[in-house]
Amino acid sequence: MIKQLSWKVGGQQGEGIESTGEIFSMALNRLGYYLYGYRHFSSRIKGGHTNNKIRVSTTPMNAISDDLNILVAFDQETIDLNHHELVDGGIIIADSKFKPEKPEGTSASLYSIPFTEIANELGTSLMKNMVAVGASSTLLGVKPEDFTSVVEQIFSRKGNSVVQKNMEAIREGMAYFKKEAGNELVDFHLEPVETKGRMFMIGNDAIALGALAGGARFMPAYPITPASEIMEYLIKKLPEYGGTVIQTEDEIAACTMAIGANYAGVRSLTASAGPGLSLMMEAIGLSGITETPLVIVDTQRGGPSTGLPTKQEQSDIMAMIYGTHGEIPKIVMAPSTVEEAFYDTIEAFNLAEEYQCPVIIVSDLALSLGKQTVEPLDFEKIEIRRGKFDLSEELPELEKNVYFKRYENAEDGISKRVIPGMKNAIHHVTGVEHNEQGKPSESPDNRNIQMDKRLRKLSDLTDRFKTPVFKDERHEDADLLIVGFNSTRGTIQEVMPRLENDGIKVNHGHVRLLHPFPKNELKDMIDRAKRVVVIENNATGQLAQLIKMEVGSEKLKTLNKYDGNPFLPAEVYQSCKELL
Amino acid sequence: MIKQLSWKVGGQQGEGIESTGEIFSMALNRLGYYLYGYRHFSSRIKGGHTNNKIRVSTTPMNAISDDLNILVAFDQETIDLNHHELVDGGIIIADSKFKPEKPEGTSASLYSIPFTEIANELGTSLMKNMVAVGASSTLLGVKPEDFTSVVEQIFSRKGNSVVQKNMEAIREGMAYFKKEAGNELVDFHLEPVETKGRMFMIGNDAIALGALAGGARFMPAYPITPASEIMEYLIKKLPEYGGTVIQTEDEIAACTMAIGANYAGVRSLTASAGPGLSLMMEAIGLSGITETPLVIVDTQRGGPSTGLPTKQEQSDIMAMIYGTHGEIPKIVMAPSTVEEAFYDTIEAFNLAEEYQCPVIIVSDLALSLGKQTVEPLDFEKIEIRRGKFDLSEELPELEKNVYFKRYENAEDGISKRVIPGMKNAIHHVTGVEHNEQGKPSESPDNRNIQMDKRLRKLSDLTDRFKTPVFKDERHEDADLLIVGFNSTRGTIQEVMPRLENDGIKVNHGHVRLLHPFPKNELKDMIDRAKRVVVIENNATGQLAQLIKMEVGSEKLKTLNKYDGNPFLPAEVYQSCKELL
Amino acid sequence: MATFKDFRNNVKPNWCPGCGDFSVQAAIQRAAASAGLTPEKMAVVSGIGCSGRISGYINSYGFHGIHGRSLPIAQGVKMANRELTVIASGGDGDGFAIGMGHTIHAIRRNIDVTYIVMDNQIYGLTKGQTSPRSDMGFKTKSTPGGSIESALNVMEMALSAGGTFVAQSFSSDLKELTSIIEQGIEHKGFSLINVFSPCVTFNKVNTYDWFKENITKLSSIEGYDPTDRAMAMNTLMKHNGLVTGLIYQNKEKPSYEQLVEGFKDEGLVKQPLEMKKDKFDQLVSEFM
Amino acid sequence: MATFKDFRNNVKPNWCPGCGDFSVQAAIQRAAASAGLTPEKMAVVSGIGCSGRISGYINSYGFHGIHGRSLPIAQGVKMANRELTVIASGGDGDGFAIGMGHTIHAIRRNIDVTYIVMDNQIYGLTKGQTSPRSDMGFKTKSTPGGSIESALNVMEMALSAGGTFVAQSFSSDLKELTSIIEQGIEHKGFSLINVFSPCVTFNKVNTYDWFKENITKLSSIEGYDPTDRAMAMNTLMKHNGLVTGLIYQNKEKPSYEQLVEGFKDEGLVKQPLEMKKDKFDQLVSEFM
Ligand SMILES: Cc1ncc(C[n+]2csc(CCOP(=O)(O)OP(=O)(O)O)c2C)c(N)n1
Ligand SMILES: Cc1ncc(C[n+]2csc(CCOP(=O)(O)OP(=O)(O)O)c2C)c(N)n1
Ligand code: SF4
Ligand code: SF4
Ligand SMILES: [Mg+2]
Ligand SMILES: [Mg+2]
Repeated sequence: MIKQLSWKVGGQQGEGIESTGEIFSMALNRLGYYLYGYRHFSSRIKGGHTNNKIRVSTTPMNAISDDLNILVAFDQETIDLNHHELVDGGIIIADSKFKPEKPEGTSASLYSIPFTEIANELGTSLMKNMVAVGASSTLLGVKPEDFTSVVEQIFSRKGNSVVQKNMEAIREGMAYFKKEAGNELVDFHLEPVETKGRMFMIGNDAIALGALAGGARFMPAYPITPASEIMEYLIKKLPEYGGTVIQTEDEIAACTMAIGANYAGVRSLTASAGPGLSLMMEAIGLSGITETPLVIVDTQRGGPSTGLPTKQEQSDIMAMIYGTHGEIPKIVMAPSTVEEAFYDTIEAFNLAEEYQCPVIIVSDLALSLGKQTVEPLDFEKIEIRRGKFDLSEELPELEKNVYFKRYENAEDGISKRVIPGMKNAIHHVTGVEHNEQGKPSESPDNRNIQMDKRLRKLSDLTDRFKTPVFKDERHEDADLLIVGFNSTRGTIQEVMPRLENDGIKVNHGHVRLLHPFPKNELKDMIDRAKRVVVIENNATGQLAQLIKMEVGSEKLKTLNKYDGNPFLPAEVYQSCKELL
Repeated sequence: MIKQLSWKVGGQQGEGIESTGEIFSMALNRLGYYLYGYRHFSSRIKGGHTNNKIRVSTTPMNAISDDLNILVAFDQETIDLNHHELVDGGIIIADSKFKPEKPEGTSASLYSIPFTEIANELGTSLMKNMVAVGASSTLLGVKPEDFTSVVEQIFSRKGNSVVQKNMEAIREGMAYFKKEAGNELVDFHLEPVETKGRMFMIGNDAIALGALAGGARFMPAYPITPASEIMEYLIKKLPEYGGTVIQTEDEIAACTMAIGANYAGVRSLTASAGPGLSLMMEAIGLSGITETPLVIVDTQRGGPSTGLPTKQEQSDIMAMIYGTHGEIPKIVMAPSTVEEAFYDTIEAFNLAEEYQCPVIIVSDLALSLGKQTVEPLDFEKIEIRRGKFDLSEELPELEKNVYFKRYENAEDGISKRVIPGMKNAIHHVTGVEHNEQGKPSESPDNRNIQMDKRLRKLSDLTDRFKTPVFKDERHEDADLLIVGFNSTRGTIQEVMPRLENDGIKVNHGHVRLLHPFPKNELKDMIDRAKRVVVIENNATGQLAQLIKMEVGSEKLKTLNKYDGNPFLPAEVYQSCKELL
Repeated sequence: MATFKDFRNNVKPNWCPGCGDFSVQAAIQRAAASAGLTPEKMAVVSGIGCSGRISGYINSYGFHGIHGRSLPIAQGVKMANRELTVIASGGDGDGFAIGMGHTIHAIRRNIDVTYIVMDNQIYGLTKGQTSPRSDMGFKTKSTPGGSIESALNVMEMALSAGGTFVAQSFSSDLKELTSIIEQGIEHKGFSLINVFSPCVTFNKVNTYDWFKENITKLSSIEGYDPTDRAMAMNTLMKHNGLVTGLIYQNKEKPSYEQLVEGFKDEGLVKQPLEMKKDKFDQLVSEFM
Repeated sequence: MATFKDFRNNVKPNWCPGCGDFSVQAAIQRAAASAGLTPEKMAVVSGIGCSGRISGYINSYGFHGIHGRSLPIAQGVKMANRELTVIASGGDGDGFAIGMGHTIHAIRRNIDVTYIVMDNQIYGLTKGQTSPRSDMGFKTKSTPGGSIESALNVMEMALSAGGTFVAQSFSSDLKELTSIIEQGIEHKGFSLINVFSPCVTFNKVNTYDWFKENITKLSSIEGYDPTDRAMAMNTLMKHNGLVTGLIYQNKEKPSYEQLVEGFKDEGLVKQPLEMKKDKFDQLVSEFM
């Protein structure tokens, strides 16, 4: 019996590879295992190799695995492209239809199973995926019944007979495989775990759910990979709350429409990836100077320009922090797990309203689309804070022709927020420099006052922000401090025990607030480490540059990967060893 | 006799204040004096106070003056708003029409002259400006004849009688003032200088002329303050060269159209200010990844958002350097005088073609609209270099179905450039990651190759770039190093002798290449200074942040001004003293 | 009941004397009063340009946004609170150059916003460049040899884009203009009102007199029926767009708000933010 | 003379089997050959979308730009070198959502570019969201309850925007499509060709069969005169835009290039970059 293994299914895009992985992992999730799923896909709809790699474990983990135990192949390309990942004694289970061949030099065993044939016999070749699920999961010691609830959930709207057919396909796959392989493969059986209701979701699901739970009721957005799931989820759920999603004509409309709705008092967000974010730059400045709350999600992907739209990258940090002309207060948060993505999204709306400024939630493709096991989300932790905004309040009557001081020069830089429709609160809002009432003003004194007011707003944020840096500090003084952000957290966590095993004292700091930068927290960690390595999925080391600017350290080393794939734990381990 | 003085004319916008200053200064320019003119104006068309301050000197200088000798006023507001700048013994010359009053506490003398009345007598009140020019310039010892060529140039197309009338107005203004003031004011007479053909132009003129001389033939652009003069100049001049300006529907169209034209082999630029630049961010990334030359001018103004559109600011640095998603090679240059603006613009086109990447010329409002005396531009210095681009070349025939390797992995990262229309050079260009032939590719290896190729292109730029930092190093070791960029150069230069006078050893480094950053040059200067002050017209100290990131110095101090006005020499002097 | 004076504030417009925009401001104030609005239930969202300053000159909530984006902002406001009367406004450059895409899509989307374009056929604030509404041959700073693009037929375009309220008016005709704006406010759905609003400083061709000579009032065309789309289109083609009055109105087509699933009559802004525990548990269970 | 095979390269399109875009590709290749072009004198500029990949599938110069911006890029190419035949292409989202402003302005500007929209009434590459060409009620990932916006009448819009060549065709009708594209290429000025190009994966409503049933060919309408703008408009209104063929062409109106002052027949790209000393001295003296 084993505690974890890695399983991958591959074939051509459009062939149902995604759902094969889906069903396999949903069943295991319901059995109580911890899962991590990562999809490899291309920027095309049908055709082209795609695969879904799923790691199963009896204990929590949040990273893609270095190697592979089981490879399920629907074509030879899948075998050729992926066999090198297989461990010694790994297994390839392939559709006999394409006459699979074992590549030279692999020690894995190949089982050729008639996925398509069995499926055809059951009525439709579509079910070959279920046969494959059955065949490969029997290896793990999973039983047909373990799939019942999943299959029912997915196929029940197509009728009971479809459900039964699919279950049959799983059973037949299992039976066939058992016959082929005999009992020699019990080594792959997973240790049983306690069944527990854990969630299994992608980061985008968590962001969308967080938005809903956080009171967002309106989302104008424009489709883009890997952000679209957020709008696609919310359009299904918002109507129940009186809200909606509008698919706008472009991202500029999306962002300015969100500004309009937030201005009028409704929590509103938009989401996009690099190209869309670049288009929103002017609007972000408008949110900043008009002090209108705004939440934007940037799901980073391979850049620049259209770049590698379906690949992992973390190269938008600088653009998110610096990419609007002029100077505004802005918050840039970076959740590092799916769970955090949920809570951080709720918090983003709170901060946007409290500080009356744009808040960008930066994610990356691996976090947005990678599927992770998540401990049940805690309803009690959902908190809604709206800062100096009170819709209900009775305001004192204004003098004739005097506007409400929407931009009153408050000590903390944050003025009382009122919205259209309220009595005694009429004021003007403009992207031009303005006075306390919002009237345009070119007076140098007023300019200084308003600019200072805006820029001082965030002075307490790094202190107030809960866990601006996730810290895993196992040592007072470390040989090595590893710093990262977003989806690399699970990978770094996985590498730490390996390094510790080699006698290296490692600490880990994962930056969760990118701007304003938590320099003190990080400085303290850096000061107590002999070496520091900043790990990023980009080419120029943007987080490292930020640290240099904000903290200024001579001991920084960088580890960068920008070929479109996430770091493997083994790569990080190797590089850390070399750096030391 | 004096060596320099400062003159200002003020009134309501739309009243001809600008042209009053224009005529006054053109005449003095032709007499051989050095001039610096700065306009104060608002974001409205008619009405609102405006003024034009002109400094006249017998020796070169490039900064606004701290104080004022002569104030010409067309309304009481002008007196009230500006009298505090007047030196002891300064002079106010005002239109008697509005019954000017001397504010309390000013020691200046007030001369009330019937500008409007005299003009009306001559036929039209429009000529009141000429009367004022005459009245005030007589103080300087200038003669009516000194205006002849200017008046002729401006009014000749309206006929000789208009020319004569205007000359008459000047003469009458002079005569009236002499009568009023008698000879008591000869102290304002300027020392005569040698007459020499120097130019008098704004930075935008120099940029436009540089573009023309640098071979730019196409400019798609969208109007915006303070950039529009560039397109307005070029639309007049380009047709003679077969080129043109297209006023596009927005800045996104402008930038992508310029990319299209550059791709097809024509040197093409666009120009805008912050809001437009923010909109171009996505297109800039396209230029970067497709390795298409592109020249963009950003004339910085007060931000964020619409901000202070007619005011001075230098707050777009970070956005220009970092503001596109993903990572591309990019050059950001910052000329610091009108003369440099000319040569740098030519060089921008050379670099854009040599490095096949976007080049941003950052200017600021004071440089773009401030009018300076410029030594005659040197035709011999105009050089055109097109890098690895050769339109004429006979290329070897391509194999059937093989594209030209437009993105060949050259050692220096720069591939041979060919354009549509050429034989044997067919290839594909895309904003998606691509192989050497330009075909989309998601291969990790190819990605690394192409990304590395692009990012290594600029590795020699800081060395090749002529004067990446303008250095005025008067001392091996300095008490103070002053660092700035763009229009503050003249101001800093003016402050240096004042500080030296106080026994402070000052060096000056003016950054002319903002990205890639000339860290070595600056580091060396910083190392040899006890203190460093970075002077910027922005609130967050962007250049200072850049220096911290790139050079990393603990001794940096910052001097920021962001009220919309340029630094006065006295302010800089004062602050430097305080810092020491 | 509020009178038009209640929609005045104490800000002195910084438009040039004689600018057409003064009348547009007055007409909005009158129309708002006559439609029975109160200042605090109205929001004026504007773009950037001379015209864009209008949001600051009316006593109501005002949002002066960025160039070309008044419509998405206005639509966002309306979606957040459909109890507000939302007016969007700006110049011809704002709405038909940089904002063109939004204009077409706002028309198509049909959210209940009244959009008033102050069309002076020039860029005023940037001191006189050509606009998409400038005529061929028009000389400006950016077209010193005369424009070589033809003026957009914006009313035809609005009709083709599916406009449910398409109208045009003229700054000099305060009565018609006020009435059109009032009808626009009352229209359920998107209304586009293009107003010939002369720029006395930079447009020396399309002056008040020029319009007086060239405009045909639809009210003077016998049998004109603004509910007949084909007639509207043909009339526009015949008069080269130079007509004023209500060109077309479709009262049948429901507005976007009326069609949105689950959208409440009470402003979204008044819906509770908090989620019930059972709802949350349900949502969470969907991921198990 | 080049044949259509010369416009083929060895790249296998990554479109789904059955996608309408294959025919568009073939039609462009045939039209180019039949118009007597050579691959090196042609440039295909495309947007982002499934359709946008087309620039990589034709043996000619190809520029695959960013989403919605194929037209400004294409116009830039043409202004730089009018000796090239420039084709712009992309999806309905590309051209009528994010690129809408550019489309209208390219039509108005009338630079000699042939613009081919592969209109599948859906967003293909992002896996099935609504597009501005989707019909009311159409269910997609972003409109699970059915779209509540009506489809844009793009041909009407193109006419109103002053289009000088407005045409529509259908992927199944390779002959008509090829001929229309060829005419578009030969037209002096901007041509807009909207092609019904079904997405077999995400659009299960507007299928090949659906179009076959619903399309009227203009060639079947007796007396249809594509030089009569009013007739064109009325026919479009009558058929709700579902016609194919050459809808309208104005051969009289000169193209932008023909109107630009000083613009040479030889590509701008071939004009010398260097300035003569006397010219320079003249320019310099203007600032003295
Ligand atoms: C993104 C952006 N580009 C350019 C500008 C500069 N700008 C301000 S107003 C304006 C156009 C003015 O014309 P119009 O919209 O017709 O308004 P008008 O002044 O004529 O009322 C422009 C181009 C800007 N503010 N923002
Ligand atoms: C600025 C930007 N926003 C969004 C996207 C994502 N995106 C890629 S293609 C596309 C639309 C595809 O639809 P369409 O243009 O109709 O082309 P099709 O795939 O249907 O041929 C979108 C939204 C992008 N690439 N760039
Ligand atoms: S410039 Fe023209 S549009 Fe602007 S305020 Fe003056 S008259 Fe009105
Ligand atoms: S998804 Fe649709 S548009 Fe895209 S290639 Fe497939 S069929 Fe064609
Ligand atoms: Mg205008
Ligand atoms: Mg489409």
